[in-house]
Amino acid sequence: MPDSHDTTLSPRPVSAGTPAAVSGAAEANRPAVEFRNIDIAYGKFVAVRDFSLSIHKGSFVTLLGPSGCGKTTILRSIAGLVDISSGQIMIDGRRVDDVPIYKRNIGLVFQSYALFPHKSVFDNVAFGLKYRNVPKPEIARKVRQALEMVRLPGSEKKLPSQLSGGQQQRIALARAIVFQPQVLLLDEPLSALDANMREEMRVEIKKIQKETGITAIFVTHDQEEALSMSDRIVVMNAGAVEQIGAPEEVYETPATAFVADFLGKANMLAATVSKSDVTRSGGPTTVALAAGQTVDVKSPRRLAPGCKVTVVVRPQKLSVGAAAGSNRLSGRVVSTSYLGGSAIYEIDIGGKTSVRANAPINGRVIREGEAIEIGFDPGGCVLLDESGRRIS
Amino acid sequence: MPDSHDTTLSPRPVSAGTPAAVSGAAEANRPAVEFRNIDIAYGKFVAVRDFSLSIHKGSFVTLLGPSGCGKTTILRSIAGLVDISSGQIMIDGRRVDDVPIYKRNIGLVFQSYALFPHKSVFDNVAFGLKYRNVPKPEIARKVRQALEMVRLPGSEKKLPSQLSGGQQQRIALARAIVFQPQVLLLDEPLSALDANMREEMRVEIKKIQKETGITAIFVTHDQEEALSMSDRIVVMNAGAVEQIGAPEEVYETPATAFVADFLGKANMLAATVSKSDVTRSGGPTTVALAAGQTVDVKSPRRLAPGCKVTVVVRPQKLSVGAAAGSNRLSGRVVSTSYLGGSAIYEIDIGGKTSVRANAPINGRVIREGEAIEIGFDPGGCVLLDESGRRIS
Amino acid sequence: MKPAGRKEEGRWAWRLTGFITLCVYIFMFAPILATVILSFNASMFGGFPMTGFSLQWYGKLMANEAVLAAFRTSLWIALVTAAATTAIGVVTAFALVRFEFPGKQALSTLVILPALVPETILGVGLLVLIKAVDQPRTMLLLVLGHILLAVPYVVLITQARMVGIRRVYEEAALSLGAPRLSSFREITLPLLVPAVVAGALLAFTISFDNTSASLFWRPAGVETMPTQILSMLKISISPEINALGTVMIVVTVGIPLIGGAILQSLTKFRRRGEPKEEAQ
Amino acid sequence: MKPAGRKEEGRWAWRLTGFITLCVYIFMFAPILATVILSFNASMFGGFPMTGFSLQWYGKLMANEAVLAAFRTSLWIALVTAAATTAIGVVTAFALVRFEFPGKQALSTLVILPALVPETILGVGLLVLIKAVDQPRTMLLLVLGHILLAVPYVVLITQARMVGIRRVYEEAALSLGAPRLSSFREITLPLLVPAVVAGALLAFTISFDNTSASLFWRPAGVETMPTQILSMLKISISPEINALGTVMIVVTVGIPLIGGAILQSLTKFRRRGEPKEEAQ
Repeated sequence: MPDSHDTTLSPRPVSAGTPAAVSGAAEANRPAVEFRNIDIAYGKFVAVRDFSLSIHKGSFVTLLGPSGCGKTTILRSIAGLVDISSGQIMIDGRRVDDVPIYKRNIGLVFQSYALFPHKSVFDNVAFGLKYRNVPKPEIARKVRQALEMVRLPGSEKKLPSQLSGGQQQRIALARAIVFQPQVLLLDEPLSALDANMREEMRVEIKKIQKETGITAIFVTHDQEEALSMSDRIVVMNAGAVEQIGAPEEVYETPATAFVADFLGKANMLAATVSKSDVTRSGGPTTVALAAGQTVDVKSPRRLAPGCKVTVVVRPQKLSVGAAAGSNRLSGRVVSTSYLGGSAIYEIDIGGKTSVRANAPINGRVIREGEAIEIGFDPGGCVLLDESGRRIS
Repeated sequence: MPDSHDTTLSPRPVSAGTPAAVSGAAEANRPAVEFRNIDIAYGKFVAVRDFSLSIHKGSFVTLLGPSGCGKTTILRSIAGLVDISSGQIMIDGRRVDDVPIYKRNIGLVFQSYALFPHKSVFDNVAFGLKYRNVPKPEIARKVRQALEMVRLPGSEKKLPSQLSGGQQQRIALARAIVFQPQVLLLDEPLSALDANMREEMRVEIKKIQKETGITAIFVTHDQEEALSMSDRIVVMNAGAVEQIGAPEEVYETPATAFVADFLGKANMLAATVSKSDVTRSGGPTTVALAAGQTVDVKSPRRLAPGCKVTVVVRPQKLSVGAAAGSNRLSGRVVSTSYLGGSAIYEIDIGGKTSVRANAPINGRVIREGEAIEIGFDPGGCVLLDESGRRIS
Repeated sequence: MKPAGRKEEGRWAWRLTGFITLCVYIFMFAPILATVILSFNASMFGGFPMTGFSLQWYGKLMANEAVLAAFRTSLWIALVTAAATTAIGVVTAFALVRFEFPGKQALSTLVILPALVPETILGVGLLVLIKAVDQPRTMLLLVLGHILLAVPYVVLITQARMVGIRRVYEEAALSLGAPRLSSFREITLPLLVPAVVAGALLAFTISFDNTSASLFWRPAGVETMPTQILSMLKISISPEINALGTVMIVVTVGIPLIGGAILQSLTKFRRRGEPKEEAQ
Repeated sequence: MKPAGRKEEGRWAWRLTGFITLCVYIFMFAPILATVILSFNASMFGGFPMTGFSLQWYGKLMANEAVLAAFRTSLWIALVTAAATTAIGVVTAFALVRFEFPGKQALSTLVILPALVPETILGVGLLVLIKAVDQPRTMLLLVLGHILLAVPYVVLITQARMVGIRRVYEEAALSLGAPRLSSFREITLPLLVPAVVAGALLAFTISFDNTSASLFWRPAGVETMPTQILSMLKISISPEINALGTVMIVVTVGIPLIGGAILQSLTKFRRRGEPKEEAQ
């Protein structure tokens, strides 16, 4: 199915043929979207503070954060649905602060689909083309291609209400990309779908974005969506950026305590450096946990003994039982959640501290009340300093 | 906190002190709730067909299934909110078909909390006690204990609207257990909560159920909730039972194709038995997949060569890359979803068949388009016959 | 889902309700039925039993110039009122729901107020005012008065529907390249149609049926249908009144019912195939 | 969220709206203001400029036995109507929303119909009917008529609120051991209070202000406030009318406004501390 469309829907570079396209030598390395020191305030409430970001052409960037962190506000500011208080937004090198939304040439996909309920699928998808004065036969061809791309060919005459949630969101996607916008904005497009459909659409959206080479900005509060779909993730909290990086980078080396907690609920263990190898910067460091036990960690730089740190270990990095390596903690299982392929253990390691381990089930599920050994690789953790920032 | 309440909230056995309690020698091994050949029909639509189940005192039983499978209808029939068309429902050995809901002595927790919005937390929790003519000082004491149990002590004077969703659901739980009902019915109590709160409440509900020793019936469409909380799971589809068993049993040895797919989206590979060890019943059997490759599986009984089977392998049971053992399939990665601790690979193994593997990340994430080896233990799969039932 | 109170318990409640409702509706519909039936009575003297079927009273009506003039006047006023209030209602509701401006809250409250201000007061007030500024009563004043009476209801209906039309539809249209006016015309207005039709029908009925305000405001010598009926009643309750009442019923009940039916079938057509809600 | 049309584009729309709305409301409130202001005019002849402040017209009203009798009649009818319609409304709405029974759909439609049937028709019909069965017009008939007119609105208000009270509240109460009647009294009824109060106030206003139906149905010699005003207007537009109009305004607008304010403050008190919706 994806092979049946021709190249008109695969504009690499994105700007080819679009009305607002600017051609020139500098085009290739100009960012598709650029924010320069954006502030957005509603009255006295500052929703976004000093936000800067540059997005490469054809990349998939996700704004990830809890509700109220300003991620949707930023998305809406690109569309022109929200005014910025200061700073500049550039789309393809053109400043758009004063360009009204209907002249910005962006594709917008909403959480609630927002398909026009009184128009057929065809009229919905053709809407953007009609206002770009595309000739009628051309419209019919492009709509057909777009529907094939979202795997709903032949649905032209249906009304949105005759489609399932997942199908509606596909049509909304087709509507947003059919006129080859410079940027595709996706505002939590999966959160109204049920779990199975969500996973399917995740793969689908990513595939279409790759095929068309469109620049996509995706907003979500779901870490799985962000990790699995993005080229880059912008983790936001309370209107400000916490970390920007590739999914692996953000997950493996969280820059702040917030990022570590928000992506994957890491264990955060307060500790004091008790011994560190003075000769090597990346050498083993021994820390005494506030919970009472002692473990080895790997620090990117030498830490003075007595220095307070937080050891961040993801539940998946903790081995349990026989699989636990040399760097061990002993504890007692407080609760076990069987998840089929793996189990989550909540383990009391003393000192009113409990850690969570998510381990594949090898043999027997360990039950509540049993003693347990857990271990992790010294390199499998991240250290945060007293202000909650990663030690690097 | 859980230690601060006295034994009045921990009635083992459940019937102690409750008005409807029947004492006798047979009490100990009488099921808390028993369904005998229940049918429930609305007009011509049969919601539940010939449903029988016996629930032990103090156990946690989950009705799991997709929406519309009849699980909520069964729950409501225990409460007396839905009439059964035929069959019998017994609570603690007493037939309740004609007992009105307000005399059944059951605790009910709703998806939408259903706290009385115009009554304080105290009045909400005290409601059930008031109608049981409990003296006032006793009510105050029991309410305080119940609030301590759900870890919201001191919230007596608040109104439900002043509480978060998770807090409201805790109060709803307190309200349902404070009068020591014979059964606690939970109707998707977690689905209105956000993901983080849901996991926390999962542990909490399970803990309180254990401490009080109450018989709980839980309805959900979420396999994770079912697997992690239940003593027994009843998997339902289209008004009928597909399988009843412990979480490990249901997950590891699904009785039908529906169960295999609904719990954990297993890979289902059509295959034909090509060679089987005639001497031993549990011996290795070699099957040729419809996709073209050949693998060894372990069958509980001897299968004749040429016999059509479906090989069910969970994504978690598939090892990828270097970790793949001797029982291998080769393929090409179609899509990769990075999830942090692990990744989901969609792998084309030829013959228009793709399988999903969920593997922990050891080193590098394998990208789209790369060739990949996957393997699984011959004992790590289940075989279904042509009618979709497990071969045993 | 079956009712919660299937057993004996719930029955008393709805038996009582049924009885009360029955009484109310007999009290309401018996007079209407009586009017319609007696309008076909052959006898000169109203009352049962009927002496035969006849259309003579309708014939008499058609020959009555005063009645015909009153009917034309009422129809004309009602049509103008419906058109004007609908236009005002759409613009006002759109502005109230979609834009933020200083005084919006105050304006919203003002919209509800006039529906609470009784006609008697508006009637007296307007009279007092035009007498105070020494103006005569004119047809324009009467029409403006009717518009005034109907506007709040039409605004309320349109506003309620407007609130239900989520802003994302317009945002989607804008993002697809449609300027504001086009977005309104192509997306918002079609979705508003049910409210527009309902508002227009309501305004028509309010105007056509209005008695008290018309009594206060009509210029000398002008009669509307209701005032004509009132003045005829002062003479006697003749069977001609029954015929006139039946005409009123047809116009003020029939038109909205037909309009509502058309509207509903339109909506049904649109919703056809909408996925059904879950059975349990 | 700021308005979508912040720039120049949206302005014309709400400027136009503002202008139209302003006109409508000037047209609506100017008469009322004029009535209230002129009621304190010292001059015998209505009209501006005022010659001085005086309460003499209110004094005259207090001495006018006919006016006082009409006021007492109207107040009494309005109170009975409010009480009766509220009781009927609560029971009917509960039955319509919570129970399934044969003919429920038909009954639901019937509830809406009478709000559409114009007063003129009901008025004429009732007259025709009682003449046909040869009965005199009595006070009971008048009160029943007012109840008839107000019931549909009260049922609609209560029904709308009832639909909003989710059934799970009652199910929760039942599951906790409260029998049906207790569940209704402890859970449903308190949640229904806003609708009950609003319905009672509306019924009161509808009855107190009713002109046309009262004109048709009142027994010989009985005047209500509106009919009294009408008959006084036939003589002349005296400043006494202004004072009477002002009294009407106070009763029919003031009472609902005060009621609404009390209701809102009650609701606010309950909602205090409710978690705010998300900022973005």
